[in-house]
Amino acid sequence: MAHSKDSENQRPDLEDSTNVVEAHASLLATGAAQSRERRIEETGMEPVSLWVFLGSAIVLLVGGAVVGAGGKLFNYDPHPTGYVRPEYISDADSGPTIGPIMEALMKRGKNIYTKCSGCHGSSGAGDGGNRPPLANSEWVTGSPERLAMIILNGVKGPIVVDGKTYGADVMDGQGPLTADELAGIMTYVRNSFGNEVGDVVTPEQAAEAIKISNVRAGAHMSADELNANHDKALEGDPIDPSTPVDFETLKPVEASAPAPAE
Amino acid sequence: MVTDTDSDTALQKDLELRARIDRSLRHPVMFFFTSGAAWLAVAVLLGFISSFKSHDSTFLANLGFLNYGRVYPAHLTVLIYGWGCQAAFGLIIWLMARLSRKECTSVGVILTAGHLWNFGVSVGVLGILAGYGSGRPWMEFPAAVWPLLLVSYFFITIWSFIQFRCSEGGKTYVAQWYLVAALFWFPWIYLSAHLFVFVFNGHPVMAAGVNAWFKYALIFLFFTPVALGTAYYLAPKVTGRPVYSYTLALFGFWALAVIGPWAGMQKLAGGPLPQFLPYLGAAATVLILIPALAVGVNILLTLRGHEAEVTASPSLRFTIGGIVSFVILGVMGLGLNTPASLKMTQFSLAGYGFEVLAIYGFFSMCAFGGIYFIVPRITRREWLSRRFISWHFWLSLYGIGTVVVCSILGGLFQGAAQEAYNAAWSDAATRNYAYNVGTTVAWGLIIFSSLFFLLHLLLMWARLGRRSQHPTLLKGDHHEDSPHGPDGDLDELQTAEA
Amino acid sequence: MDSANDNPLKRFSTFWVGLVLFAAFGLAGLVLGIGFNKPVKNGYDEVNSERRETIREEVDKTHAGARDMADKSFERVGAVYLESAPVAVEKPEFILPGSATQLGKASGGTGVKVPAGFPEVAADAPIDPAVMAKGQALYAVCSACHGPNGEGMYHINKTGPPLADSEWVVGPVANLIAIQFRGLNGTIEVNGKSYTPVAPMAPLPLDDESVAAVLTYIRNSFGNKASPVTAEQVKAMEGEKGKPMLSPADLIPPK
Amino acid sequence: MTFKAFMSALAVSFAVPWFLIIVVPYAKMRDLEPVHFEQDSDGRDEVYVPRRSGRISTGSAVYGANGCYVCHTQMIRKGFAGSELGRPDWAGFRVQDESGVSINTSRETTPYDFVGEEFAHVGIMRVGPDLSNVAGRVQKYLDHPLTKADSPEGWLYLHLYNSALKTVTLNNKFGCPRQTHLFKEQPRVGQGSPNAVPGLENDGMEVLPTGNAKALVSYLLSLKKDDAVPYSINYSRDKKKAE
Repeated sequence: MAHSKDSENQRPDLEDSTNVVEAHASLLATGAAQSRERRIEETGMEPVSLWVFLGSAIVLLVGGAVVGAGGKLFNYDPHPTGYVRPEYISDADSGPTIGPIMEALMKRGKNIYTKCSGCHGSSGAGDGGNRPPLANSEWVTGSPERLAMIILNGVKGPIVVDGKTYGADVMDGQGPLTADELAGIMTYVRNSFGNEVGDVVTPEQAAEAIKISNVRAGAHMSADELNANHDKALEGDPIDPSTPVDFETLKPVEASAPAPAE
Repeated sequence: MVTDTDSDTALQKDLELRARIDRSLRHPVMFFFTSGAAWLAVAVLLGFISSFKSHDSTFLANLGFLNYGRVYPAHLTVLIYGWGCQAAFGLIIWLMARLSRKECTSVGVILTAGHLWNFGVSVGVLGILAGYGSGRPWMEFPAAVWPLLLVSYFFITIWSFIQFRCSEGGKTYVAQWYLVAALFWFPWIYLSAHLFVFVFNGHPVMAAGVNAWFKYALIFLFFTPVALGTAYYLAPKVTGRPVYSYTLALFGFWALAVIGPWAGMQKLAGGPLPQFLPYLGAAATVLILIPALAVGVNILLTLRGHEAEVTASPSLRFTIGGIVSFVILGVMGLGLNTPASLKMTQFSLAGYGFEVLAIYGFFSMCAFGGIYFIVPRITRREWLSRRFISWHFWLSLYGIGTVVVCSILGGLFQGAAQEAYNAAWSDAATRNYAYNVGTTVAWGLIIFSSLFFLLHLLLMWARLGRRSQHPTLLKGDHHEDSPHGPDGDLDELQTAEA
Repeated sequence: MDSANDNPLKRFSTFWVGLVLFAAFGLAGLVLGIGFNKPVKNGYDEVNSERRETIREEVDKTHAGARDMADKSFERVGAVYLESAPVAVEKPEFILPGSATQLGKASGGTGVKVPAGFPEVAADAPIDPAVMAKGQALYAVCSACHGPNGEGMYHINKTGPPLADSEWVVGPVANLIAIQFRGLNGTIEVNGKSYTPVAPMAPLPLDDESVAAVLTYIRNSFGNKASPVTAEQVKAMEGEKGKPMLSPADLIPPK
Repeated sequence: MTFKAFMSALAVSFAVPWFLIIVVPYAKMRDLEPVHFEQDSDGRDEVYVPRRSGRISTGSAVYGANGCYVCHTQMIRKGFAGSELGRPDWAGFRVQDESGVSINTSRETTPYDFVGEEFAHVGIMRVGPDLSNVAGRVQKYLDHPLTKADSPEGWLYLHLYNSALKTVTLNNKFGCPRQTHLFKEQPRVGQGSPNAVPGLENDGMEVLPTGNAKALVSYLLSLKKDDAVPYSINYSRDKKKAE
């Protein structure tokens, strides 16, 4: 026979003896795992339950529908025929281009607020933990300069909002912001989530606030510092929220201009 | 009529043949399992780092080579080529030798080829981390590595094909169909995909299409058949009952063979290539549920009535985990690949969840089942500690369950947020923060499970397992007074065997 | 082991069957791939090459004019000079008294005449190196047509004949001074070869010392050895100024 | 089932899909017919040659080697398969065409958009924005009054070096991981080297982009895929409505 009974040409195992007979005996003795093994019988011929074929049929249907979505099968032309680009109504260019300044700033603020919704919640209710709500918070509806300082430089240390003290978490400054962006976000938070201040922070006032913040050029604010030197209105003449402005440039447009047909 | 003595001598000859086969196989198979387990630990660690970085970009930020863009590809390639392929080689070699009742005569060649494979994988992974990755998903090894892997694959597995061809007794088992199919599908997929993506200069989008096809072909046409082959071997072997239904097995096998090669190109749906290709791929991935149902029913019905044994035997417990994952994979395939859901999950976390469910949830669990059955036979030692096995099982199950649930749910929500084109993009980007954190925690669990597994395997490799006649069985949780008595050496055993 | 189904021959054949089967689709891909790797049929390179040709033709067309203009530039310069010969003065009263034209008219055109009292200079008179240096500097202008080493540019673009060992240069000084004042045009025989420059030599408006210096320089370099030319000699010949351009026949034949 | 029958059935069940969805489309897409602008529908009669400038092949290799494709995609899907077309500044921009009318140049990715690259980095997960038209977006970020960068390259170097810097997009902490390995820091001598990245000087150190960074930025600035395409592959609604 070509192959010897006991394949000693294999590398010897740790405790292998070179004596053939003994190796043979030990092979049998220690083959416990092998000895308790069972032989595999013939594969059974049980009838296949109907459910398997039913399930497969349903899956086949779904598969067919999916293939259907692929247009003509085996049509190797990469340019699809009969496809027309659907209509996309995007907020950016829908909506009026001239309207009250309140609407213009609210629209800008809404876009920017997506960056604040991570902590203050999409409905301005805070995150229930150590991030304060904006809804009826006196810091938001109170003096605009204080709110501007909070947004531009952030807050550190304990701060009482709507009766509860928050301070475990530090709010980073969200600057730098352009005057339009700051005006937008301040107007938005002061007139949403139930806050009804009703006035508008103009880009000029926002620019003033940015100047004050740059002059201070410090890191996070503290509640007392806010109340001590920033609890006042911003310079710059307030504007009637319903003066029509061009949405793009936020510049007032003389009222007589007929509203462009939408 | 076979007299008593004849059946005794036949049993004796059979036992002797098994022992000889296992002796001849102990070095290559143990090599593949241990080096695979080591690569698995590395892959899971890289997975943990990449997942941690996905939600906190300051974690290990200053290490250039651990940049997220390199850790994620390294994690996946090590999981597939380091662990997946080597575990599959060990299983193929041992199962084919046992099923064709042939000793392995070319251990030396297999070992050298195995070392070459490991060398190729390590050069590849270091290449990726050093920034020489090729930039093709799942083919990120630097371009010179793939021929080396292919050649070493050939010299590892050709001997199993020879054993299959030269086996006597003309009876081929269901497991053998799957193993031979896997043997041939891998080079067909690997060689033709790498030729079309690396060697030929064709259209860049079509190269991306072939790459997407390669990912799903590797899952459905190499890892799936090897895992199903193991399951079809273990279920009848451990319970001593025949496979439930031959026709169902035949139907399941040929369903996989016919449906599998079509799947994959749905990654490019809506893209600039022939429009039918992606939706054909999506349909094929949906139809994978058919072989999944067939196999699931077949295996589970084979084990019906042996619940005590299933919970007690570690290999069966893992195999069942794997088969159930395969059915879940089929259902996920259906769920994620309908045109409506494809719109959301195409470029989202869900794809990663599907792949991890396929590679770890399904293939690896079946591979662990096979390993827990094979290693005591080739090292002639029983597993040292039952707790290691149960820790490994439960941590893997919960870990992978969490990774898959987080990834697929996170992917769906992320996709939905992406489709809302009017909302700000940062809203969609931050949507899956919580799911990333969940995935990180899950990979943390799996790190421990793979460490337990690796440590246990190394002990067995060093021949420090229990020397006893009786298998290490997992204590059945629901009945304390199981016949095996307390932990450790067991007295005479009548019924359950592993 | 050596039963019907498992013998070394079968194992050997299975090995190779396995190899072929393993590489089946790879080889098929390779065979097809060779078909793929031929250059793309009518992709962009063809379109681009057509575009390149059209652009090349346009470029050639626009630049065609410029190119041949460059070749015939000297003929054109010559033609310009010929046309721009001084216009004959219709009415005698236009001539300024004492001007070169009036003098020239008075002394009649054509031939070079050595005026009375033309100062002679000895052949071996000492040459002042400062004059030679000045002459060399001035020669730079002349080198454009007579070549930097006096070898002439005739063989390149049919302009100036050579000055090196030219009998005219070492010949009578009056010729050279007259040429400087009146220019020279037509076929001239130098050292046995005849030259018909495409452009006539233009009269150069230099002062007397400069003309003397440059003539001294050319008479004592490029291998020539002759008497220097003095400013007085040049001054004596100022009658030649304003006369119409000389032709070689008008020159005093050298001995 | 004999061995030969089993193997041939296996081979056939693999060969058919392999041929139909890999070989044939590969061959067909390789010899793609260039499309032509027609005189009647596009107003000019020439071939549509996609033009991309910049270090595309090296940049694409660096893009792949650093795994940018893991979080970024480069595909604007067709309407029925995804809605990137609706997202502002992703598929194209709102520009004033020559007659002063503001048009939207968004369009789907065509097979001609990946010219010059060997492998289209379509991308795996879309954690970051799609990069098909990133060059145009960078130009818009530069117009923002607060950005520190002065050139598109400068903005991209700033973003790659530390996307947490408040260049213009308000940052969140899962931004693009820092690609510091693409830059080298060196002490600032005198008034610093000319190609240091503006806006990154601090306490005597300056940051210079390496060769890979330059190739990558040049590749990213070549990503602008909203040029007008011929009528035959232009799927825009108003064009089709015109008929």
